[in-house]
Amino acid sequence: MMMSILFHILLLLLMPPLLLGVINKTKAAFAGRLGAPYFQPYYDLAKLFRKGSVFSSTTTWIFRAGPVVTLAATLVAALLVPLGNHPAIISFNGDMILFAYLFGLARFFTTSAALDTGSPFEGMGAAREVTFACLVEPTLFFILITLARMSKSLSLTPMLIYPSPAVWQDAGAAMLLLVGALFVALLAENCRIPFDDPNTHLELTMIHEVMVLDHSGPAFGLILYGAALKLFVLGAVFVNLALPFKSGNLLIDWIAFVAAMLLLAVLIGVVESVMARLRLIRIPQLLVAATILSAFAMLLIVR
Amino acid sequence: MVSFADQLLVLVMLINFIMLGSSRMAFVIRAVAAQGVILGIIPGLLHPFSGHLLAITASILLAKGLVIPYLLNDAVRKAQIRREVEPFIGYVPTLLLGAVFTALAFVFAQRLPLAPEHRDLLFVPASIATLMTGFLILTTRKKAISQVIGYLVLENGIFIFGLLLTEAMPFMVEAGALLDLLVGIFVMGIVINHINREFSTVDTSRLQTLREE
Amino acid sequence: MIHLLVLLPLLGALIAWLIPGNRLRPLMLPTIALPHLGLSLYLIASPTVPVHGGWIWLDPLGKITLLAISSLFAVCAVYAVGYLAYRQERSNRVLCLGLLVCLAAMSLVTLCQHLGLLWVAIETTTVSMAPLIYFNRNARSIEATWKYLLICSVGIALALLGLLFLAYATHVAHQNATLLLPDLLEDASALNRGWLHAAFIFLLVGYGSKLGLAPLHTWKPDAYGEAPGLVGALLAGGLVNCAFLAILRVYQICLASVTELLFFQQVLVVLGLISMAVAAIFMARQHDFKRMLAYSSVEHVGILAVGLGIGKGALFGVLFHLINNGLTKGVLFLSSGNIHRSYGGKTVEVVQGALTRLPWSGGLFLAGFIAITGSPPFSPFISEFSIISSIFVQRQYLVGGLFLLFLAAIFIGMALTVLPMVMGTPRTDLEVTDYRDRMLTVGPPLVMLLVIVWLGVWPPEALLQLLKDGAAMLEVRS
Amino acid sequence: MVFVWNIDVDPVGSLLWAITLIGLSGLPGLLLKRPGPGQILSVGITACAALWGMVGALRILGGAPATRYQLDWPLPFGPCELSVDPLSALFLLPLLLAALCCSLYGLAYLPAASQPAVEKRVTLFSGLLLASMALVLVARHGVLLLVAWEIMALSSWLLLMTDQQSLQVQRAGTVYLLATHTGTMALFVLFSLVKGETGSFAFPPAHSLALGATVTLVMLVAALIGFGAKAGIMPLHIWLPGAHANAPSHVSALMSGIMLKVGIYGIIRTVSFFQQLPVWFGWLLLLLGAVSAITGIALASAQRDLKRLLACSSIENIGIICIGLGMALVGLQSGNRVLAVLGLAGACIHIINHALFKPLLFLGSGAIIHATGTRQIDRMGGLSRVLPRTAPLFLVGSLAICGLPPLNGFVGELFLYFGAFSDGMLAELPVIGFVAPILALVGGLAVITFVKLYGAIFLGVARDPAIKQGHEAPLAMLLPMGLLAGLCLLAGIGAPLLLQLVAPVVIQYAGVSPLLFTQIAGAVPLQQIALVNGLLLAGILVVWLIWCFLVQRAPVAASSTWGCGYLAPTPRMQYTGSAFSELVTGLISGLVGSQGRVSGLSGAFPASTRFVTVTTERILDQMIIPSLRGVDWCLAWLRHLQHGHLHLYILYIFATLFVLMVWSQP
Repeated sequence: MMMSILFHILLLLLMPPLLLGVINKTKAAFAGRLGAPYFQPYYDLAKLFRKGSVFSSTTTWIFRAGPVVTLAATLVAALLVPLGNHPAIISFNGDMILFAYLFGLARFFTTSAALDTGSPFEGMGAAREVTFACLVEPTLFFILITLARMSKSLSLTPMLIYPSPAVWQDAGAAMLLLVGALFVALLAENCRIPFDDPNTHLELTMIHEVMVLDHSGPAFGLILYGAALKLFVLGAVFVNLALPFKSGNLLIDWIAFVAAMLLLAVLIGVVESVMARLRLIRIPQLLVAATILSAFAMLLIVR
Repeated sequence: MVSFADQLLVLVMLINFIMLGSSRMAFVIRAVAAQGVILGIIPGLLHPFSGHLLAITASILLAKGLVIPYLLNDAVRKAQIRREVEPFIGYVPTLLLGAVFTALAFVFAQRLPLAPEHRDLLFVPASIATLMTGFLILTTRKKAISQVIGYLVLENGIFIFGLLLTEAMPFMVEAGALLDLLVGIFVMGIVINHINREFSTVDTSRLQTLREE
Repeated sequence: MIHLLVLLPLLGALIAWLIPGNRLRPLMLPTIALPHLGLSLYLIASPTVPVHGGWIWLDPLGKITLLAISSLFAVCAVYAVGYLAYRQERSNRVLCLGLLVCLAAMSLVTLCQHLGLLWVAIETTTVSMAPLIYFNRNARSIEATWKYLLICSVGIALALLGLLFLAYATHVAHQNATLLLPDLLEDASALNRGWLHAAFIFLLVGYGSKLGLAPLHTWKPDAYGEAPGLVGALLAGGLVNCAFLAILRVYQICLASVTELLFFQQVLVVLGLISMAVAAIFMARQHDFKRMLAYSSVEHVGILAVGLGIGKGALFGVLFHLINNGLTKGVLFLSSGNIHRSYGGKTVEVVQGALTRLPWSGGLFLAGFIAITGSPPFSPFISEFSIISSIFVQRQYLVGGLFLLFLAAIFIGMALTVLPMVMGTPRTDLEVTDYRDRMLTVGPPLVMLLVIVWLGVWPPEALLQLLKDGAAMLEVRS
Repeated sequence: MVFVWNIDVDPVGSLLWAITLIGLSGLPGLLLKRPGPGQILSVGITACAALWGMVGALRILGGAPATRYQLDWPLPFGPCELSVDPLSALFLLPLLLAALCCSLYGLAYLPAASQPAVEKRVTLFSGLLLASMALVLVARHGVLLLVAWEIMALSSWLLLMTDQQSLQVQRAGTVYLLATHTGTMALFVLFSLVKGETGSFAFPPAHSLALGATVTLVMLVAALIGFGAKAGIMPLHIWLPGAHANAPSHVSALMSGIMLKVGIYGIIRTVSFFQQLPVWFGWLLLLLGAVSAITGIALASAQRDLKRLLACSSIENIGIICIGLGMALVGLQSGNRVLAVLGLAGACIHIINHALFKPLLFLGSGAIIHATGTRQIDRMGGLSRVLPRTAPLFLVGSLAICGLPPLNGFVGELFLYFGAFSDGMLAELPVIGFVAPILALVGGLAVITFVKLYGAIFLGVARDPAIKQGHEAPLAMLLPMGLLAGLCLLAGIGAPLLLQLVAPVVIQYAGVSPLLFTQIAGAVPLQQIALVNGLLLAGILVVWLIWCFLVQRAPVAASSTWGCGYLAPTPRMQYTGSAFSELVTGLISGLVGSQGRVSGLSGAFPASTRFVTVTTERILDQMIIPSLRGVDWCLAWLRHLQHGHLHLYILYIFATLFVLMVWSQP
């Protein structure tokens, strides 16, 4: 048991950058390139953490606090999520509300830090970030309340462990809607294509990346790591929902979870490869559509 | 005696028509004075002689026969107005209206729950007809003096009704009423003078600066 | 003692007429008005008995009206000294005379128990007020005077006919015509219904045109607009109360007759509501603040009529409102007079930023506006709320709804006139007069405002008792 | 006035004394010729009275008996009772706190020395406003409540008109006066009907009225209009943004933090009269709450005026409170105790919370206005250097109002989420579940709004060099803000304390036993949340330490902001507040009428031009005012009746006579 928790924490802390590596590798494969190694994100982080920092003279402590608070909030949120069949480190009734709000706190500080630089581009990115996140929130809560209703529980762990092949059989349509909506939310929250292109080279079209233009060195490392962690956490939620595989065996479950996460990364990579980034004005439409999907799922369940 | 009073009331009603139909101001003033005099005589015909009656008759004759016509004539003279009455609605239509009102007055009076002794008398219809005549003059004539005359005729109509119950109104009240009437007309006369001074006309259709936009 | 109420002002009028000096003469007004107020208070506080064969008696209704009139007049008299000192260019002989005669007539109105005498007194107030409206002696004021005089005279004449109808009703009933109130009340039940209705209608229309019930109110905006503020206050707080008392007297008889009260009540309520509606219509976009006050007077007459028609709990409110409306209108008219003098105009285009230019008068005007629209802690709130609550307690939802709707519309209309007047900064491009707030022109309305607050927060028991006694006289007897 | 005082023991008595003292606190200043001592005296009195009263309120909430005092009012409305029950105390507590903070703040914000005339007025009417609000809360009699209510409205109006020479203030003041006065008329109806049904204006005992459907409907609607207009529930909020924006900041704090709640108090109090409420009322309140919350925050996000933004966010918070109340009522009606307790507790907690962070923000805005002399967000920037102490306090308020952990705003919303979730789970009223996404959306919009607010004001550099860069607020202004911010933190971390404060009210009005309450409310994981909050703070500390370690290892350089290659960036190129919210404003343009006005470019060498966006109020500017114009047009036609023709006037008289004669015929 103790081992399991330790593994849980280690996985949480260490695996996120790998997902980025897998995504990039997939994309490279689609582009017919060899691509960077799977562990390239780890090298990047290590390099960044060693680097010196440059701070804009217009910034205040908010700028420095941004990455720190964001990472801390994401970390705490990560503790609330079960990984596969393994319960979360911390679990109590109502933890899903805190889970959502911790991301809110993180967002507050990320965007404030962006505004602190006084750069027009970073302000622009911050505005997009908060606006799209705001549209994702209802989707997330529709999903959560539907799950709460299905699993008759108020905590993320039972909620997310609840989906089983039987559930998929009983309420397949609703589950499909939920998964679809959640996938959209996942992509949007993590600023992936079609919402945002992390690798674009034009600041005007970016969302997340443009917000962090001025961060450098360790701070930027924290941000990159935080973003990966966020992808990991939301990915874990998605995987729990989408792959209701449960063996009961500790080891098999862990392997299944890790495999599923990697699969998810590949899936994201595929999506990023086959889709173009949406025009900015189309993004809200897609997000609202996701909200409607999730609301519809809720209606299917509560009816 | 009551029947004679009745005949006089016919005369009063005829004077109503004269006033409605006449175009000359001086004539109308004379007519209203005549009406006043007739009305002044009637109480004497209805009631046994008394000091009270004498005083009333005398004061009515004095006020309606002399003082008020004098005041009005004076106003006409001072105002140097054209002698016409200047109606908003023509003479013939007002005459016709007067006739209709008089007829209606008779119909209406038939339906009133009068005391038995008043049933067959002309007092009530004459009163209503005179009242309506006063109202017609008030609403259809342009000159301020015409309106005073209309008011006088209105008062006359009321007076005729009052003749039915002289007992109810003690002397003091009657005298007070008369005095008030007189003062009222007097003040009106003064006002007409001022209107004239201010506007060089007593045409009340000029008096409409005070209104809502 | 009771005769002094009438004789004292008459004596004062005579003296005022004889005093040659334009400066000295106005002093006669407070010299008479303050003892008159004292005398009134004494008489109101002491029990009174009918005299002169029952013709003269200060009953509770009369006491309430007398209180309202006398106190308002006293304040206006003090104000007049300050006001007339500023207007030395014009002889105030007629003004002083007219005011005092009017006070005498108004006092007489409150004393009369004989309806004929009451009529005479009211007609006297009408006539004596006419020259006062003409104080400014210009084309507009003569027009206003003429309209006032003619409409009120026609109205009063119709009231006389109504009286005759009433007398005739008694004649038909028992061959013994009378207009003495106690007698009428005693055998009102025997009165012929048709004649009674006719009498009520004629008296209501007659006195109503004096009172300013719509659509008989047409003279009001003109007269109130053109008369000096002081006279406006007396028109709105004095003559209105007199005319309303006359209607109360008639209504007393209607109540005593007990035949189909519904008609009388409905007529009052309908006319009252029409008055409020008319006030609401004409107060919207009213540029002339004195005319606005006139429509406000129409509104409050309407409120009184509705309250009277509703009866029961509203009666207390009606009688209280009689006093409150008079005093509040006093505040408004006197302060508006000051503003008018200072700006030399009475339209909202000219008058802006009164609070800056005339802090006291502007403030008083604002306070008066808030008071008259029925906000606590001013006493009109108490009376208006009594009426409103009584309407709803009696489940007259339609009446109550309309009442509140009109009140709201009037408030909006009035606020949109008053607020731009008092707020902001005065226009600099207009000619300014040297008129500023002075002790004698600000003190009197201020005192009145304080009285209104006093009455609205903690009114004296004696007054409330008086109002309750008065309301008891208007209860339906069954 | 017959009071029997037991000053030393009775908490109600001490509260009444405190109210009286606060109400009169402005009087000495009026009598003193010299400006200054009066204000200091008033602040002293208010502060002492507020502290004393707070002790009383806390004791009432702690279970002290609610003594009743009788006021022998001579007016024929019956004797008036005054009392303080837990519900009143719950509202009195923040009121007194605000009294303390705002009066102290006023000492520096409107110093008597520089503005002697204005200060006297503001001090007097602030005292009156506070006292009348408190009187509304303690009155147990319809007419007394109405009197206090109107004095409250008038004194707040007069306070709002402090700067009456400004056109904007005039407009706001006029709208406010009209709205509040017409709203009060609905209360006339309400209390008249109470009198009609019970025979007295005194408040009926809780849950005692069982009336017919129509009367209940009229009463509830009247209460909703009358009290709701004051609370600023959509669509009765029209007066609110203007009024709160244009009052002096500490008055805005009072109006927004406390006065709106007095409206909420009225609704709760009225509802408590009824034995059985119609089910639709709870749903209606829920719906109105949801609409207010979403549109309120949507409006706020589009604002460019600092205080208007805060004012609009008040509408949102009132909406959240109404959602809680609506939930509670629906729960009560359907016998769902859990929902009732959670909804009511959420509403009550949010009432207290909002009364902490909204005054904090308004006081902060006062400091900003003091320093810059403007309310335009888009012209500010970089103020955290000018106001190094105000900035973090304002940040605390902003985080709290977004409902972010670990601050207090989260606690109230947590209860509402819990209500929504548990109900969604228990399946009786699944529709309640929709509350959760709505709250989430509102929360998201709130983050946009307050990031914009905080970012545009305090972060970056000043956008408009023309506005003055003033100095940090004096201690008398910082102290109240610090106190409020501290309480926000305390209430966020010590959430169980907050629950204890509202417990008596919830127990009484949700109709549950204390045991059941503990059971239901205990399910809300306040301890666990506190634990996670601690973990969060620890996490921040750890990451911070790691970061510091990493940063210190390598060289640190200072440079200008990276301009993406652009060589001559100016402060004016920064993203403004309006730009920040432009994206979301575009999305919600159905709710917020935001019009851009650009004067066109023409010719080969166009002259310099301006682009102006104006945020209009849908309801006031696009519905009410045009419809009033229509009414006005009709009235203008009717006004021709007063045409000046005397002879027709006389015709009116005869026509009236004629109509009445015809009518009298049976």
